[in-house]
Amino acid sequence: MLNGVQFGLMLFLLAAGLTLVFGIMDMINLAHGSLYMIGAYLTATFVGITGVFWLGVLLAVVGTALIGMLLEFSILRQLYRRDHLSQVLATFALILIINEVVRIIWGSQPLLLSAPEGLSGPIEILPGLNYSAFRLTIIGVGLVVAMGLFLLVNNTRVGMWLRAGASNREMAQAMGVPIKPLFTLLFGVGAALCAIAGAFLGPILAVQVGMGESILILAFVVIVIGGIGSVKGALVGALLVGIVDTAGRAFLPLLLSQVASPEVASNLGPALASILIYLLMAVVLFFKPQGLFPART
Amino acid sequence: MPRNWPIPLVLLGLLLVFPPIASATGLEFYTGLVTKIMIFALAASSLNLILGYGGMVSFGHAAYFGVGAYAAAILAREGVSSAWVIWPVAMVLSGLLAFLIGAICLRTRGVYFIMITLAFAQMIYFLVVSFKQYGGEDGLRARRPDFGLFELSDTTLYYLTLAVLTAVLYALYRLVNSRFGRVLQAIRENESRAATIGYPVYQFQLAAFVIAGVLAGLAGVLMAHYTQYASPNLLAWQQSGHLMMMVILGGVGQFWGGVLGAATLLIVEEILQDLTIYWQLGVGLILLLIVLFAPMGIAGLFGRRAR
Amino acid sequence: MSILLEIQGLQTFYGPSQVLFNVNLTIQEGQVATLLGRNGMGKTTTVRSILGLTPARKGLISFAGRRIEALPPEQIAALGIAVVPEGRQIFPNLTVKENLIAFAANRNQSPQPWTLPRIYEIFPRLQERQHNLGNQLSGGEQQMLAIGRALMTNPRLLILDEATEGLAPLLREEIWRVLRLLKQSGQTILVIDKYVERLIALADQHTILERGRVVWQGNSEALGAQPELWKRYLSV
Amino acid sequence: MSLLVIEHLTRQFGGLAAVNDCNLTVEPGEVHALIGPNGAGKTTLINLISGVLPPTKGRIYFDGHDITHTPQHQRVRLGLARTFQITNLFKRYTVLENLELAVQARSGSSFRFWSPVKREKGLREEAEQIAELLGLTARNHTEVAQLSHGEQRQLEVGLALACQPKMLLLDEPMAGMGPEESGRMVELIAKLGQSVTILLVEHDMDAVFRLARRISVLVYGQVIASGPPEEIRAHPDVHKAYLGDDPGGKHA
Amino acid sequence: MKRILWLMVLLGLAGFSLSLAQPRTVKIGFVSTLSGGGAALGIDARDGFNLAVRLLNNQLGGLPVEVIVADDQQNPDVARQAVDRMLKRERVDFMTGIIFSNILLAVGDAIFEEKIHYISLNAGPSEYAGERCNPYFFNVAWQNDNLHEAMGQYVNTRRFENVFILAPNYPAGRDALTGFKRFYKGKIAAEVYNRLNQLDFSAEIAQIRAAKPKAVYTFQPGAMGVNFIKQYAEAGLLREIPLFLPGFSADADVIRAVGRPMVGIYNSSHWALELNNPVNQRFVEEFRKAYNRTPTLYASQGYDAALMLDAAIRAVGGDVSRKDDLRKAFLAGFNSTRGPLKFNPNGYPIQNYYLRQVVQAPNGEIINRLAGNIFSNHSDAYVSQCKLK
Ligand SMILES: Nc1ncnc2c1ncn2[C@@H]1O[C@H](COP(=O)(O)OP(=O)(O)OP(=O)(O)O)[C@@H](O)[C@H]1O
Ligand SMILES: Nc1ncnc2c1ncn2[C@@H]1O[C@H](COP(=O)(O)OP(=O)(O)OP(=O)(O)O)[C@@H](O)[C@H]1O
Ligand SMILES: CC(C)C[C@H](N)C(=O)O
Ligand SMILES: [Mg+2]
Ligand SMILES: [Mg+2]
Repeated sequence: MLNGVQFGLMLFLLAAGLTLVFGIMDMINLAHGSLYMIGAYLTATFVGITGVFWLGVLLAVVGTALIGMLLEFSILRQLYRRDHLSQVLATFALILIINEVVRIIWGSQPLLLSAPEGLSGPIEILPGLNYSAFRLTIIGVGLVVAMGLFLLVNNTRVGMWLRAGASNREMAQAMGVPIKPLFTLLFGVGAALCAIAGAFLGPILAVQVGMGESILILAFVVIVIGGIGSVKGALVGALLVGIVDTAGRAFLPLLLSQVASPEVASNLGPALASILIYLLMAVVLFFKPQGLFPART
Repeated sequence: MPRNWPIPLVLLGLLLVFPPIASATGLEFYTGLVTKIMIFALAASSLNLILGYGGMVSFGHAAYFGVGAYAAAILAREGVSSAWVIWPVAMVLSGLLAFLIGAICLRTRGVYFIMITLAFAQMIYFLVVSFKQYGGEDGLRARRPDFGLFELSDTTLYYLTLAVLTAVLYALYRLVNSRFGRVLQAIRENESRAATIGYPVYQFQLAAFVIAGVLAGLAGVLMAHYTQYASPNLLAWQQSGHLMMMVILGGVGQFWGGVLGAATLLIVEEILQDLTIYWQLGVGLILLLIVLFAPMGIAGLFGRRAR
Repeated sequence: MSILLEIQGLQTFYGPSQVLFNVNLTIQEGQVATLLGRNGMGKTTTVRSILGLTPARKGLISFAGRRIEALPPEQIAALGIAVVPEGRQIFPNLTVKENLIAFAANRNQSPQPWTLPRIYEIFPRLQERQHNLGNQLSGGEQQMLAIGRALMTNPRLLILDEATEGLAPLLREEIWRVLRLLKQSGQTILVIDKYVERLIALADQHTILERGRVVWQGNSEALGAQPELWKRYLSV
Repeated sequence: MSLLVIEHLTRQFGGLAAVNDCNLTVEPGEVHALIGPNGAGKTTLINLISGVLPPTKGRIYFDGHDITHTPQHQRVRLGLARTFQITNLFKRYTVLENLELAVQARSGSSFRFWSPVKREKGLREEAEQIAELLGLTARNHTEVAQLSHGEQRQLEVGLALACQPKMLLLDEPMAGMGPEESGRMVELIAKLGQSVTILLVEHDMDAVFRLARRISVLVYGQVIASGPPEEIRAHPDVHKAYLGDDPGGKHA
Repeated sequence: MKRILWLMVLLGLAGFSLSLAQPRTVKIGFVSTLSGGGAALGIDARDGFNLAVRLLNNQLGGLPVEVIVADDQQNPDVARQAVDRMLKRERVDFMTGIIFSNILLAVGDAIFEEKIHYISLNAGPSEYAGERCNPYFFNVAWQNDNLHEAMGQYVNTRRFENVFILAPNYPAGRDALTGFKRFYKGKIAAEVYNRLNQLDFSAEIAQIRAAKPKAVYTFQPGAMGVNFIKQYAEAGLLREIPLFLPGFSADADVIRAVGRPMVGIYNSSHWALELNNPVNQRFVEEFRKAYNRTPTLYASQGYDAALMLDAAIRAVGGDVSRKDDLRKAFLAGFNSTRGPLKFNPNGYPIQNYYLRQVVQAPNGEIINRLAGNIFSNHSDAYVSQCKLK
């Protein structure tokens, strides 16, 4: 359960960036996963150099945000006016490019990144129940970021400007909103969120080329379930997906083994568990074709 | 045929004489490559029908492709060796699947449509993976079937694929210029208006979706014959993405978009793979340049206006 | 009275096609000016050039003593120009209230700035719908919102491009009343509208455009006295 | 027998009843104007009648059929066509192509996959006739996106006409038009009104009083008055809710 | 359209020049996992193989050798394409390199059909050991079950009751648990299969916690193993429930990544650093020198694969077209890092299996130490079903 929450919140960090860029800037950015990867690699590198986990994370977040802004500034900016399909193709091309560049710089072997010393052990959260301290930290970070983002987008004027600019760029400018730097900044925030996710998932998963793609699909599932452009939707969607996925993997095989042989259970179990989140999405979309919290577009 | 009909005909002629020349010069390998390109051209063209002409961005097209391949493999495994059974069954199955999935997915629009088609494709993917008796994650060997008339060697498969591709392209050409095709495109252009002048939008879209599914299934069967193997990768989302890339690269809603995209992408990949292990970097750069400087895909470079 | 907006020799193109030819226009602080002309004569284009949305290819535009023809739209807006655009263009993904407060400012340093309550006072309907998204409004409600949104920036120059389109008669009257009030309070306004009689009653000076050229300029008295102008250029 | 009958029709948007227990009948052959303040529910009502939105409650009868739950395209088949308040055309198609599409929808099945549609002479000819009727012949081969606003509004009506409807639903056809084009549109509607039943939503009172044989006034989703123009002009509630002291006014 | 014609001409030229390759070299197709979570394995095997070739003066059996390396990305489809290219375009004489059984199973038939000998340096699926054994298939390392059989035997003798067993759901994972259960006779708390290439084991760890076993046995190749052990340790379970591993998940690569928590863990292997024979001593020494790291069992297997090819090609006097004689030569065995190695008719080796323990050496380095012998001259369980002689 807690694992589901933890996984969900990490997904949220990714999904939030994606939903911002997608829902607000109306830009399908498949390279989002690549920023996540860059974040993880930078974290691994900076932690290696400085030897201090938190400092490494901080540097990586800043670095990724800068890289993200650079990308926006140099390439993506030209794609806002284009249709979604061109954006898909262009950002897919970016995935390929970034993957190879990362491979050239860091090699194709996974990098190692360990949880900081103080958090690498278990702590007792309830009498008799141990839980990894690092994962608990992740939950905390995820929640804080979620709150912050929600407030930023929904309750600040900057958030309103962003949404206005997304729906009608020209009119927003005519109302005095400096769209270009604002979008660059927003893209940087999205990239920073990716980096946070990468930094904290790095020690749990592996830092490797291609780590972005599989999780990108999940992030898309999350924002679609939640409703594109809605931070609240991304949070709820991420938690749902995280919990359903983890619970499915933990309990479905057990459940199945009650009714079927372990062989069958072990064959069907993981497949069913993987199907579960897609089923969840299909069901949600069947009843709410705009996602749970139809975004404001 | 379109204005520039001589080019496809010349190409067809070249393709007809390619295998003997290739084997004379010791390049049989490329006969296989061209077969593969034609198979993907078929699959991409089927996707182009719904994505380009119908405006339905299906991110699950590999499902029909894969189901076609698996149908062929499983039938072969179960002892059905006649292509005259395998082909129709595979096509009907993928069509049926397209019907069921389309019927549900067409309730949604835009990105939600993209994602729900992906969801169904993923479900099918995981289902296939869970069928251990048919290879599960490791895929399933698919012996080539019996055509009765001729033996299916690499060369005959090449000609068979060429024939199928030519026939399908001709049929598609008729289709997009027929009443049906025109309505399909009008729906893409303005769905709500199409409905208000009296077109049952849903039925048109579903029909196109099923046709595309059947054709993708056919491509899948050919793929199974080609590699003699059905792998779950054929149904993976990456495969759907690959098909989409081909269509976008070639030209969305351009008649030759699917063919051009498949050929370009596969050939570029092939060449770059030979040159460097970082070949994806090259592919990425080329794709990026094309998007930035050829907004209507490669077909768009030939000057025919997209609708 | 000082000059607030001055346009000289304005030439504007959409791609290769020239739409404005040498347009000149001067608006004094506190004046109400109009742009008149048939459909497609270049009224909206003039506005777009002022706002920097379709920048001038030639000519100069100065606002409150500053050259603005080369500035990006957001900087021009920040100097204190607000528009009620043709076709409303409210933000569909912001609520009514957000549409109003997102850009609120007092660019005019007005002692009695427009505030949310004041907007709701003239358009009670907006208050009823304040938590609805922009695209859930009826056509006329969107029009009210567009007007409210522009007023909330308390601009030094307010531009209304067909602001009464799609409004019910009663409401149309309300708009004219508000414009009169604004004028009394010293607001500078540039109006485009098809109700010429109303405009004559309201405005100080008029400019008639014909195929992108200024064909007549003068005050209300002159325009009122020359109905043949109406017929020739406005086909009334 | 009335052509269109609306009984207790309600459409709820969240807490708001945009159309609220509304009753309305339109007789065959009449030009019936629907007026009312902004946000009264006029567009919503048109959406309900044409099937763009499903109603929350109530029934709609057209030409003797209960069409409350009939899908949109079948309503067109029954002879009910509409235009949009906000222009809604096949933007990248030419004028003729737009019209041909509408003609094709009516003339036989479009589930024909093989024969080239370009060779169907009938479609083209009928489309040309409609363009002529609209006075758009000169623009036949122009892409719609390049038409002026007024021309687009005319094509809006043309597409509805091509459906050969028994009844036309027109939602603010004059909106955004200059006086010249408005005048032409009024004439077109007057001409059409001789053969087709029309439900007209419009804020331009000049046009309404010139065209309408009957007027219904919608306020807060309900018809508060319905009758011939003189009666409506004199109706005190209508004045209060809608007309104010609009002189019908001259405009430029 | 013109562009395509142009490209085809180019392709044709490229192919033509390739077909002019000179004779008298042996071409080895080396398809392996060189990127992704399994990369460490493939890279070690490749480095081992290359090391041997280099020490043999870039010759195998006296013939100059060309090794063509391709990355399968641990993806059957990519592997199929790479193999296709090796067979049809490069026309290699032998193939080797594949790490993962599912990859091997996807391409095996295509290779055998071309009558090309495949020398497996790692993947040892049961599928090719029994009825479907193939004259063109040899495995220089082990049959997949073997190391797990050894660990099953060991856990059995330690009398652990109620063991939780876990492996990825793919051929080698299933072989692993089958092998373990073949010799472990006690109670199984639960038998769970996770996804291949899964990296987050929180669900499985929760299951383990819930099942309260006395010990855990798991096989997780590559990065999966690293992650499992780290997460198992982070969850605090390493101190509560002992973990047993096959050598695959406890060799130098994993130790480097996980570090101190590994100390004390028992694992099984057919090879060990300190095996006392000249071939092994040279291998370990040269490998450390060349690559500046401790070799793993994968590296030893790669090294052995090259030695095996060398011996067989020498035995047929360099005429690699004598397929039957080649087979006889392979079966005859060769002198490996594990001493003289013999093969069963199914192509799998007969050898010893050892117990190892991860310890901290006096110099602070964490390494695997030989801790005993579990099986001697052990064969696989399927050989009797193989009809080959
Ligand atoms: N985006 C555009 N691209 C090309 N031409 C344009 C564009 N927008 C307007 N035009 C052309 O510029 C000319 C002037 O248009 P403009 O919108 O300024 O007219 P207007 O006076 O505001 O008319 P209306 O009263 O209809 O709003 C017209 O001929 C129109 O066709
Ligand atoms: N999708 C929606 N969601 C919520 N409220 C809506 C929606 N569509 C319309 N409304 C509300 O329903 C009411 C009626 O709207 P409608 O568009 O029918 O008005 P109308 O009579 O056509 O007005 P106008 O003359 O301004 O065009 C309005 O108050 C509007 O805000
Ligand atoms: C040991 C593992 C890395 C590989 C396993 N033996 C397989 O065949 O797939
Ligand atoms: Mg205008
Ligand atoms: Mg309306």
